[in-house]
Amino acid sequence: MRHPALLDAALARRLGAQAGGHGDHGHAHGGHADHGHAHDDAGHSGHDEHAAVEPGIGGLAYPVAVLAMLVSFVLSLAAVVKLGSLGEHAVSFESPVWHWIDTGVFSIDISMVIDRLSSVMVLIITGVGLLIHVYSGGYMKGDPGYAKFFAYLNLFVFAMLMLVLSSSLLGLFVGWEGVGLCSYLLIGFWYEKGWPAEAGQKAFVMNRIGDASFLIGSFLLVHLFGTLDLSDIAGSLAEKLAANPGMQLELFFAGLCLFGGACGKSAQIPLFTWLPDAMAGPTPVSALIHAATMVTAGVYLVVRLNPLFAANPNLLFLIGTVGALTAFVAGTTALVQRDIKKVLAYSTVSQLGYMFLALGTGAFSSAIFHLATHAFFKALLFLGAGSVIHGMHHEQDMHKMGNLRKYMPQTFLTFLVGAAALSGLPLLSGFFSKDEILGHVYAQGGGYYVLWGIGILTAAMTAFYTWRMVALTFFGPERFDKKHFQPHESPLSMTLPLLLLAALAILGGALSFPPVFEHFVRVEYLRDWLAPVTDAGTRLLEEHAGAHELEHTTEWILLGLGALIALGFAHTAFHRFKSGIATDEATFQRSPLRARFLFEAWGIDKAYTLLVVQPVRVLALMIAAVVDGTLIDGFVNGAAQAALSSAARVRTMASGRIATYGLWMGAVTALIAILLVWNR
Amino acid sequence: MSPQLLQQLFTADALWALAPLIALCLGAMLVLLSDILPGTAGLRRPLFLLTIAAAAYGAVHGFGAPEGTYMMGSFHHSHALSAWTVIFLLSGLIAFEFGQRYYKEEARFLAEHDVLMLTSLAGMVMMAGAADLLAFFIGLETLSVPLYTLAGFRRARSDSVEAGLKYFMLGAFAAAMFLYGAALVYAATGTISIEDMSGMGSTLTEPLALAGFALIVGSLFFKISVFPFHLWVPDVYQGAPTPVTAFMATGTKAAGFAFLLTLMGQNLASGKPVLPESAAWIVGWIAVITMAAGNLGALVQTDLKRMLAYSGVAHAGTMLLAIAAGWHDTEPHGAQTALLFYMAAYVFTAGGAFGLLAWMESEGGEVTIESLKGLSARRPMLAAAMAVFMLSLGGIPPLGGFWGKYLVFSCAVRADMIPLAVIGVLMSVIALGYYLKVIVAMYMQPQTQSHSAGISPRLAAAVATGVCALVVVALGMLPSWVLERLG
Amino acid sequence: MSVPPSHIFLLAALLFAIGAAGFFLRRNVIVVLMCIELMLNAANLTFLAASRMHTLAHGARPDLQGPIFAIFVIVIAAVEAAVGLALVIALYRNKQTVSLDDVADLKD
Amino acid sequence: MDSLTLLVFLPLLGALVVAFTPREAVALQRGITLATLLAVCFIGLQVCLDFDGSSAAYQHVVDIPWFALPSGGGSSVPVHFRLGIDGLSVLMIGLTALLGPIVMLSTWGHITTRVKEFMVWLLIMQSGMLGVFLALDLVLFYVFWEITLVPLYFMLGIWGGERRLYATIKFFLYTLAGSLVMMVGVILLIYQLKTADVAKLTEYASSLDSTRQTWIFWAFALAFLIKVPAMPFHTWLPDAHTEAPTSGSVILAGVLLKMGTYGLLRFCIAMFPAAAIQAAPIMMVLGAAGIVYGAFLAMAQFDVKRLVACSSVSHLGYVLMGLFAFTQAGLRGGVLQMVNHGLSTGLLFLLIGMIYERRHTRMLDQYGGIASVMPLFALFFTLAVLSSVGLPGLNGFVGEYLILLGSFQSQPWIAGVAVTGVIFGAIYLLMATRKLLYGPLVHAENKRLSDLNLREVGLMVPIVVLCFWIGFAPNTFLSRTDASIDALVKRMQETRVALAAGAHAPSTAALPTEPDRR
Amino acid sequence: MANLIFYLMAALAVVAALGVVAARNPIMSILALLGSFFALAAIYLVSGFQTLAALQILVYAGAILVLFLFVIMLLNLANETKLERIDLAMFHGRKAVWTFLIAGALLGISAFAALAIVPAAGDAPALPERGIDELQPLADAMFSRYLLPFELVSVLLLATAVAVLVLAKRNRGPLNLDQGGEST
Repeated sequence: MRHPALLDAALARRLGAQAGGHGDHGHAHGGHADHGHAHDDAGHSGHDEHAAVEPGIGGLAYPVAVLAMLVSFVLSLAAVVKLGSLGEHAVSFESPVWHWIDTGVFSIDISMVIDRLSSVMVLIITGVGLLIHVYSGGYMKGDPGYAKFFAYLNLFVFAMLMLVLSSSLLGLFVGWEGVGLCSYLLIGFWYEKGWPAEAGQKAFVMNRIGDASFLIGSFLLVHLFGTLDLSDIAGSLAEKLAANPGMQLELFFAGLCLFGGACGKSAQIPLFTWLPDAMAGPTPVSALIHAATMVTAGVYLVVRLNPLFAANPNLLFLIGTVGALTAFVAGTTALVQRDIKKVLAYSTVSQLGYMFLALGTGAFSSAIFHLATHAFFKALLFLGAGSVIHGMHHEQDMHKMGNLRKYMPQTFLTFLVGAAALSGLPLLSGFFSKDEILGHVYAQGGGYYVLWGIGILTAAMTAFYTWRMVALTFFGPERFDKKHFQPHESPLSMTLPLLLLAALAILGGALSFPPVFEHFVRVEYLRDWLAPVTDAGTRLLEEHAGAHELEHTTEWILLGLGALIALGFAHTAFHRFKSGIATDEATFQRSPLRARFLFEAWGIDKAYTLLVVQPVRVLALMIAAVVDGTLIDGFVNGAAQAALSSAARVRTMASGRIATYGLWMGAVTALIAILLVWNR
Repeated sequence: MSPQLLQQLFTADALWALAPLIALCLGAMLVLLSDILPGTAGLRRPLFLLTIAAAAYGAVHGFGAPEGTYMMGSFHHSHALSAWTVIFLLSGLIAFEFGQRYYKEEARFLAEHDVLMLTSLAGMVMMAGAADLLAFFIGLETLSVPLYTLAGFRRARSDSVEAGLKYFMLGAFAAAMFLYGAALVYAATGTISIEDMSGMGSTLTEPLALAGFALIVGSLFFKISVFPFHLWVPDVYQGAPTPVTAFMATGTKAAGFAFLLTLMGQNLASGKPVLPESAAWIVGWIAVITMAAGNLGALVQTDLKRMLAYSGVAHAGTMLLAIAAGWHDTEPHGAQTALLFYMAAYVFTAGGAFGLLAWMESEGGEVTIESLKGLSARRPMLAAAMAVFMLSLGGIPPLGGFWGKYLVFSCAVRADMIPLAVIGVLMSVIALGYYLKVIVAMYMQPQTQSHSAGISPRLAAAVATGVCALVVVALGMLPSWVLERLG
Repeated sequence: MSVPPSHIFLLAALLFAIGAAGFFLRRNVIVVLMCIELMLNAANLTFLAASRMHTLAHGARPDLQGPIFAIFVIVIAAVEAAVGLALVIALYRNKQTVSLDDVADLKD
Repeated sequence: MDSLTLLVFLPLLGALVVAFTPREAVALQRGITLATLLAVCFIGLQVCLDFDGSSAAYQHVVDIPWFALPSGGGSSVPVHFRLGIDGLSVLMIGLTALLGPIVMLSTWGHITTRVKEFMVWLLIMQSGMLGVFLALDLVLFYVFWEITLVPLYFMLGIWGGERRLYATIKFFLYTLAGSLVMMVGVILLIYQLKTADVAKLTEYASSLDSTRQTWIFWAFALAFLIKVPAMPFHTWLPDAHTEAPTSGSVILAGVLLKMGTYGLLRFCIAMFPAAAIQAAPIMMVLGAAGIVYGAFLAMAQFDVKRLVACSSVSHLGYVLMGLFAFTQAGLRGGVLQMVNHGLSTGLLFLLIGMIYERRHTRMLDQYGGIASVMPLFALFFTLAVLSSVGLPGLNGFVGEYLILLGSFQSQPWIAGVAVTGVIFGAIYLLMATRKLLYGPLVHAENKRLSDLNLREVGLMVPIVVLCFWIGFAPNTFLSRTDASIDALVKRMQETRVALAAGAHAPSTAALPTEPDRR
Repeated sequence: MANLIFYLMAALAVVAALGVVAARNPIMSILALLGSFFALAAIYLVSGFQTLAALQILVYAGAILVLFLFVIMLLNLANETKLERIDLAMFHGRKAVWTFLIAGALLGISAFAALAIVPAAGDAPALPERGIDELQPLADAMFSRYLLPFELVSVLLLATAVAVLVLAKRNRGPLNLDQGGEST
């Protein structure tokens, strides 16, 4: 692999295999079987065996699921309205309590609590969820697992709601694992192809690593607080800490362990590698689970237990660092992806990194703000990408697209909105949420300046890869094979959600404008709304480090810088790529190693395979063969062998000769006599 | 002999105490007469059974008779003796029943066979009841001489004769050892009465006495076949006619143990062991080594009879552990109770197993593991009985053998010989290794040989098998049957 | 006779050991039987020596246990000889030999 | 006749009846067996429902004198036929009774030869297992304990796979070796305390001197550890499972292994608290090691049945660890996890049996994509796997969580290692699921597989229901163990205090004292 | 004088016993055994056991040894020297070493025990004048204290007769071998 051209050829083959093999094959099982094979070079042909099934009773799945979501959304709205009407002092209300597990010392009770934080989450989950349900009806039409899909999807929403509504950390964990399960099932939804099942397994196991850490965290909390009730923990933490400063260290570990769990679920370094693979699932799943909701559960957890994290500035800095690094690594990776969903996936990881960066500064409400806006525009982008894939007959490689704006205008326009929001073009939702975060980071000073620098760099890259994607997909020459098919616009059931989400992506910034906008209009709905939840943490933080407020001039400068960078890099990218894929090819030609390094997300996944997965596999085989088979079982069988071989030796005594037998008798008799006399 | 002397010797109690012995001796003569007198040959079997029944009646009656020494110190009657006698009689009965229709060319000597068996039984009773060394020695010879002959009973077969000769040569050697030992003990103590010896204290630990006891114990070890006095066992068991083997494996062993218990003071008024205390660990280790040797020996056998012979050695080792514990057992009659139960179960188990072998042999020659394959399909009841015997021999509850094992190891534990007990129980694992081999062959492997000989219906053997199996199960479920009579 | 008892015992022990050695060494069944007789005689000698010793210790009151035992031993010796020789005859009939080397077919 | 005696003897009676049916009357034999087991199941569940969890006393006690054992100094120890239930055994009774008919129903598919014999052994097995859990007399317990060896021996040996003879003898001898050492312990204990009554023994055992306690503790523990099987003594299990017929595997995994953990709880811990406290770190390390080691073993398997067998080693490591944490949570989790393992692993073995009956191979590489042709099978298999990996909402999670929580309270570092089992468990079970159910249908034979039939679904339904029930409302089950476990924990704490007050401090000073907040 | 006889006879008995073991010809063994028995009888006599001495000669020499001789003659073994080819060779080899070790150990322990006897204090009193085993007391004891063994021995003798009959009877026609067994 010395020769650059050779390397490139190999790489291209690989990319092709990946793009094709990992193609999201959408609904077109029977009708486009020939084309499916064209990209299905891994030899998976199983899925073609099934003709599209008759809708039958399965056809009911869609209306039922959507109706359920609709009811759920309406109820959520009602709950939020009720919550809002309760006033400043009653910040939550609760369902009846279910005594789940009696541990003998304390009882783990579960109830559904809605407070200001969960109300935001609930709205996002049911709202975005509803739209995605509607969208899926069109996207999944004709799939043999149609009904199963909606069952899983509804189950997911149930688990996600359980996660955000549960009053107890363990109840939260039920949802936490529940969404993991649904994620596993949905990633592997097209299991006949093989690798989606593998991707699902990878996601589950990676999540489990985080969950193990989560469990330890929960044990520590039980040890410290004697309960798993979230509001009890959050409420009593400050008091307890004041009474017993020595628990700081234990709190640190508890927080660290829970953060470990969050890393798994929210795809942070070092556990982020499952999320790009999770794109094996149907695209609506990617939108709902792997962009808008589930992956933000980690953010939710940290905000939910914000005093625990706020109690320790070092922990916060650690979280911020992890977030920033994740944002940066994933951002660089997204720069060179060819698979449209992969770009979005790495972008999601990167944006999640932003959220953790926000958490790291103690800006809990900013994290939730970005969570919300990200849910809108990333869902929009994924659904848009889904629409593209759908229209392109499950082609995901952007190098084989181009000029699609001509064929799918609605998709194009909404996608454009999403891209603008993601890249932080001024006055769109992403602009506000991202700059709020960067502003907070800058305000912390000290080591945070470094993180801020990384954040700015990432913002630049975000703008770059977003517009590269737009340009490659919707502009430039048509690189697909027009003889075989004609890209087409998606049905209304798919475009309608796109439009609604586009609206949200544009307007989402209104949830919370930067403080400097006070001169014009004071809109800090979200921050105020969340204040009862985040106050405890903020107060703790201020005790340690004092408040950090930015001067207005600085803030203006930062805002301007953000806008400038976004616009600048968006422009550059768009111009470089609107004419075709030459720039990409140049990149890969110029320094294939670096390109490949970026393409493979800094080789982290490979490193895991090499350093963890393979050794574990080898170790398991070694244990089974050497330790178990040879040593332990060898001991057991050896005992049997020893018995047999000593039996063979004993056998020689029985020579059949009377004299020998007599000799033995005489000998032992004499021995007994001697011993008796000796021991007299 | 004056009438006074006769009256003094033969009191009613003494007569009851000696009743089994007398019955057996008389029975032996009557059977012999039936052979000689013309037209009475058909009486042989009823006479034998009657004799056993009469002796058994005497023994059972003996449970109520007062314990004590009779015949001026030759014979000691105890309830344990009655129990031992019952065991001997059962052993003889089982061997006799399985011996029906076993012999072919030797059939004309069947009356002699029965006479020898009854005489041998008389010898056993004498051994168990012996109160002095002389009475024991005579009992021993009365037991042995007929058995030598019975072992060589199929005199046209060289292996039978070899078995008889081997048994005889080594038996005579052991008898010589016993005699020399008895002489040394007598020299040291001035008495041949065991009762008298038991109170002698330090005299019993003089070198002369110790050497004597070593020789006596050596000869007893030969009879009960413990390591390394067991080497004859597989050879002789293999060569001897199988019903005789059953008899040897159960009865002879029981008699040897009965006398060992006497030497351990269990049947003496003083209750004190005659054998020196320092022998405890020696005997204990011999017991454990015996278990090992027996079980290991059995492990590699393919001939079932030889395997059972070695297994018998291992069982002797187990039983010897109770003897070894006798010095320090806090339960005065612990060893006696344990061994009686053990033997009671063993008589039916080993008797039944050997008996089944005899039955199968008469159908198709030698019984090997190979020939057992698929037995459960051919002869389900027979296989089931054999499985019961094997599991009981292995000491699996709820079968009789388990409680025997439990009681014996209880003795060892009470005597604080826990290491020996642990090693001992672990030897059972090896034992199960080969008992299971039999079950595996019968139940889990397909038939590999042709069995053309067909089934020989033998009512006596079938009944005996059934009864043995049932008793083995019953002893396991309701050990109180026996235990309460011993307690 | 004023030989100390221990000397008589010693003699008996010697005879017993020689008999035992013969039992181990010889291969002719009949000779081996004779060796057993030798051992029995050693036992008898011991019985009588012990009897004599105890008689002396009891102040010349005869201790009859020894002689009685000895008589029984002689009877038993005869019995064993008879049975043993009968077995030898049976063996000879089967194998035309009286060598113990040929009596080792039954073995492991 | 009272219900507990009936529980023990009804199956035996059934066995006797079956034994006297003609050999060819297979339907009759199956019918009688099923009826008997259903009756036992009904009685057993009734007994569990009647059980009062707020009392630590033995309930439904049956006490019939049996015989007396000589016990030194001319005294004798009466041995009784004494049965009873308390919080430690109630769940096991329920589980055993429940699994009976299920196992019976599963035999339709794979026991086609020598049906009569199998039914007899199955019934005897049921008797023996119920006896083990019910016996309140040490001797009686031991008798039942060993009896259970025999039926399984035959079930493995006659109806097992190719290497069944090796496996069956290994199983028998290995576990027997442990039992026999325990026998010496039983004898010694009874001799020392002059009683065989478990209640009295539990009361008096602490009066023994500590060396003796320790020895007897280990004599018992060895037998139980082998049966469990704990880590270095486990090698018989994969072999036995692999070769056993489905029903044998289900019994083995479902109930038989629990006899070991139950024994540890009832005898080792409850009788010898001081020795148990000293042994606790070793036991917990064994447990944690078992969790990880079993998982690694499972990862390396190609035979799905063997994989599940190895997973048993891992799962029972949890139980071992939980029991020896001596915390409320740990003990509860341990007791509950015994049931959980019985259900989920039982379910897995049933499923593997069903697919084996169709395809006659258990090699993972012979499958793939089964989910497409056997969706019901896939559903149940996934459920079983999820229950086994401890997904919240299913039974496995509650047990595992309580165990890990309890262990963490007592030995944080050991528990920390054990938590990794959560990861490894997911790895090997999901791997098996993927290789079995997912991917393309590459083997032509698999395309014609028929999905589960009504019988097969029906026999699994009760288990699945219980999985969810325990997952969502474990208190139904935990509450029955309350009083007994409270009493036990109290006893352990008192013992710990006494040990700490003694001359030498126990090595387990790290054990925390739980605040009693109830 | 009596002492001298004892030691002489003791030496004779030992030498004769060695002869039994070492003789090549079984006939020689019998003769050596006879010598040994006579020597022992003499020792019995000087030790005060005249009855036993007489029995020794009568039964042993008169009956048992004759029986041996009879069998040797019957089976025509006297010439079959090949049965034990080299008598001296049997004193070599492993088996011989073990033999000497074990027989030596038996001898050693017995000798040690015998020598450990503490002689009765003072001068030995004289033996009873009419010997220790006077016939009348012997008979009295035999028929009272030892009646049971005595009776049982009779049963044993009967059994022996039967045994010899079973073992030695020729398949066709009676073989008059069996009376030898009962000739006590």
